Amino acid sequence: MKRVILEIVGGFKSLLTGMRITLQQFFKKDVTVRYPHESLKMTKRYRGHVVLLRDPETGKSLCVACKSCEKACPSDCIVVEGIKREGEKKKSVTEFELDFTRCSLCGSCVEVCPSDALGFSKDYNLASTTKAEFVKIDLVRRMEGEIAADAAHAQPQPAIPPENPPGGTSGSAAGGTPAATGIQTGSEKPAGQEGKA
Amino acid sequence: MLLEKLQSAVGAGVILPDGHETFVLNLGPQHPATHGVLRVKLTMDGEYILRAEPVPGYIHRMQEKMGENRSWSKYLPNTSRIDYLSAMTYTHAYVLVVERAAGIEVPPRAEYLRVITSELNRISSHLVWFGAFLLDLGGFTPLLYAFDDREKILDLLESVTGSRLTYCYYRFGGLCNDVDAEFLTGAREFVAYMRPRLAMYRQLVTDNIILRKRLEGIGRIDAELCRKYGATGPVIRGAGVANDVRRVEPYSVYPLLDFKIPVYSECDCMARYLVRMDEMEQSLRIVEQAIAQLPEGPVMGKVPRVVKVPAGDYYHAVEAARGRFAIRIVSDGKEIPYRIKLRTPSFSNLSLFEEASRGMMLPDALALMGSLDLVIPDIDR
Amino acid sequence: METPDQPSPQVNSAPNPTPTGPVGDGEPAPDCSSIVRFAKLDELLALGRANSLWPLTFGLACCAIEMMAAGASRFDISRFGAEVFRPSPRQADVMIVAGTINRKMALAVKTLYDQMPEPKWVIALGNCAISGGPFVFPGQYAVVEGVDKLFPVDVYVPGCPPRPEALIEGILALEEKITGKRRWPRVPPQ
Amino acid sequence: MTPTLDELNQAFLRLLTPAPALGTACEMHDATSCEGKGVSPNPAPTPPPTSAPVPPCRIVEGKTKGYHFDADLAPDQIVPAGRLLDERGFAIDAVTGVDWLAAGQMEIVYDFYHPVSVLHVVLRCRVPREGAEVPTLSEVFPGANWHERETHDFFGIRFTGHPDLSPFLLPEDADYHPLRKDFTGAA
Repeated sequence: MKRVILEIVGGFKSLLTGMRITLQQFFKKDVTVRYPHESLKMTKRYRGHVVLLRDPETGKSLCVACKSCEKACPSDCIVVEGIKREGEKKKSVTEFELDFTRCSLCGSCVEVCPSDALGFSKDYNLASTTKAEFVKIDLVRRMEGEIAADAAHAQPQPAIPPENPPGGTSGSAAGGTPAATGIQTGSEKPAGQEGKA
Repeated sequence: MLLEKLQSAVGAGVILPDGHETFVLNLGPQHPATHGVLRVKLTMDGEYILRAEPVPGYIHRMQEKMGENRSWSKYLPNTSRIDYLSAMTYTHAYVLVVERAAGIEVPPRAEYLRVITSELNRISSHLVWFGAFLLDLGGFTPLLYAFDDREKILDLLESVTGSRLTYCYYRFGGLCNDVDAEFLTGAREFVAYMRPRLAMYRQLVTDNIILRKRLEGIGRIDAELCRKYGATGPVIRGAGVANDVRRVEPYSVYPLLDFKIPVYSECDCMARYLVRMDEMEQSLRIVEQAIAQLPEGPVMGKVPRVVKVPAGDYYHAVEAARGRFAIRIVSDGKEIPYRIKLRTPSFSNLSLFEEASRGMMLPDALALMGSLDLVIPDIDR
Repeated sequence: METPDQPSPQVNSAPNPTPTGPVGDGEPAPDCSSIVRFAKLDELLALGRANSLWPLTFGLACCAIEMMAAGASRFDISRFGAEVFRPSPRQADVMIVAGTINRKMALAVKTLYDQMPEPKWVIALGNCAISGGPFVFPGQYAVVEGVDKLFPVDVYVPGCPPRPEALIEGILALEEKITGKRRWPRVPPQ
Repeated sequence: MTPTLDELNQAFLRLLTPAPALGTACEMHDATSCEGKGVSPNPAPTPPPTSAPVPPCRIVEGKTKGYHFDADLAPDQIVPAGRLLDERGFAIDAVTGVDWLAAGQMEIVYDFYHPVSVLHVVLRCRVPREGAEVPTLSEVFPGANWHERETHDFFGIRFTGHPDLSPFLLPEDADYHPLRKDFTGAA
């Protein structure tokens, strides 16, 4: 009999403790990240898929197509091709295909890279209705897109009125696509200097 | 063919001497209470289990065969996918065994950081178990609390390793990168934050009379059973044996740290529950001490460009969150392992389920299974 | 050439004079099982379905833990109506294939998919579900190289494992696929 | 209760090198397996046993190997050795195989740990690769049941007296043994 009463009292105690802790939660800060409206900042070392990094000086890829990453990859998901252009000492990359659907994000490729040409993207929320765009992520094209975007972003005014650009860029602003890299370097340089300063 | 197989799987009822008819119940392979794709073939007499036969293999991922196909360092990402909840400890075992075999020295700072990250990972693993176990028992709320705390650990580990779950952080001879001061303060803050949380869990869950009634005296696994089946970790420590690889065959810098091995001798689900709850507290202590003792210096030792392991076989065990995890490597002196054998704790812990669950009621058997803390890819590899 | 063919289109057009044409203009067919369709009602149904996607409780491996994390308080998938994880395939709309499928499991997964009532959708979460992931090597004997070898997949979420945000993004992509428009803002990659 | 290495060594020596009569019986029963455990004249370049006359059991440097005691057994000595370890309170750690394709042998490796002491014991047994067969240890250690079933799955080694050797981790209809070195992929 005594045990039953003790149990009932114990049960009530458990219930009240639970209620108290639940009630306390009402006054605590909300932990939910309202994702599409706000998002977490990815950490510096966040490992998204691999991307080609660019030289802050020239804006070109640092990759010398040595294929170290291709060899180091445990899942064989990287294909690199490069050619040796005239007048350049090293090879430059022409094709860098990543099969992201095989990747285990181990970072071996980034570590092994002798020219530090690889980095991790911050693409943490990829989703698509097609598989193909992850099976072959063309990193060279992606980088070219970045270059173009940077160029467009850095010089929104000169693109529309070509009459009044600031002195330094007047030559390159007139050019079309062939000079795209030229525009990019012009825009990239100040950014790089800011970063250093 | 398929029909025959199904029929044999379902099984015709057997009439018991007392006139009852048995039936076969398939739990899984996809069942919410099995923590993954584990199938258990239960021969039941009403609510009582006459025989429970686990059928693993539904997530066999060729982990051992893959070891024979790639170089020593290329196998590193695999080790974090055997038991993804305590990926750090598994990678730790692998780097330790290769370092032992190849004679690679590890700088002390790297070992300390390995211990810090491993212990944080152990806490996060136990938190997932805590949530999932109570979910099995019918309480949903603790899962939300546990995952909330776990996110804090994952944020810390992500800031160092770059990923949330399947870290590939350890390298032969050290770590792939050093931690920053931010991580260390974050870890200290986490220890300070987690202690009151554990006290809160004790109030909310451990002292709750419903939980105690549900777990006390249920699922008896004694020391002898553990020994015969090779069960380790919280299972054997809940049976009164202080078996912890960190203490029994010390590795890394664990001998320099002061921590207790929680042991309960009740042999029931509650004992295993309490062992894990206490272990989280001890892990916090280890993290705290290791941060205080953390030496300065490099995090990467001298390692040859291509790691080669001299011919022979080598073995190393570590204490993972689920128990003794060991890797046996056999090398023929080449760049590729000859054989990698993974001795996983969940495999041995589950193998006693058949004997331990005999005569139990089904809901109690699920409590028993939850208290074993199974990770199915850890069983199937 | 034209004249002899003329009777046949007429015969063909006879069984479906119903508003399939107008509805078919929208890219995703909201419901392939119904014969008669009502444009506005279908849109309403699609809206309802898209905002109450009940996933099947279906965890296979590592990605399942991230799926649980997405269901927990920080990422809180219930803000999109997708938190009602159903243990029974009969009550589920969407199967989130979270993890590696091997040959032993393939039959069970296929059975679960077949047991789900129409309309149903599949999200392949993580690299293993998309293509077998890092477990594929020449001469492998166990892993199914992508869940799309077993049944059609609607949304692919790559990663190893993907972050919970990626799963949410996958759910939003599925919403977009069902309703034809996106209700939520897009988050640019950082 | 905790055994010492020396005592274990003595016990194993008694078990493994008893009367010469048993030794010859063993040789008659299975010639290659006895070769593998000791004098090993076969020209296999890779397997660990060295060509020097090694005692069938030896104390090993634990720091470099990870285990402390190593014994080469003939198939019929496995169960007695298991009993011996059982009496001394050892627990079963794992059973696995290694396929020595070049030497035409299958090695079965048994690991035992002690729950409260540091000792780790390895038992090995080498049998011819084709039709590899050893007695089961599951009568002594019920935990060996699953490990042996798995080893049968992966290597095709038969364990005589085992209650159930049907595919375990592999699909129910699997007829391949993937961890054999000559395995080239399932159909």
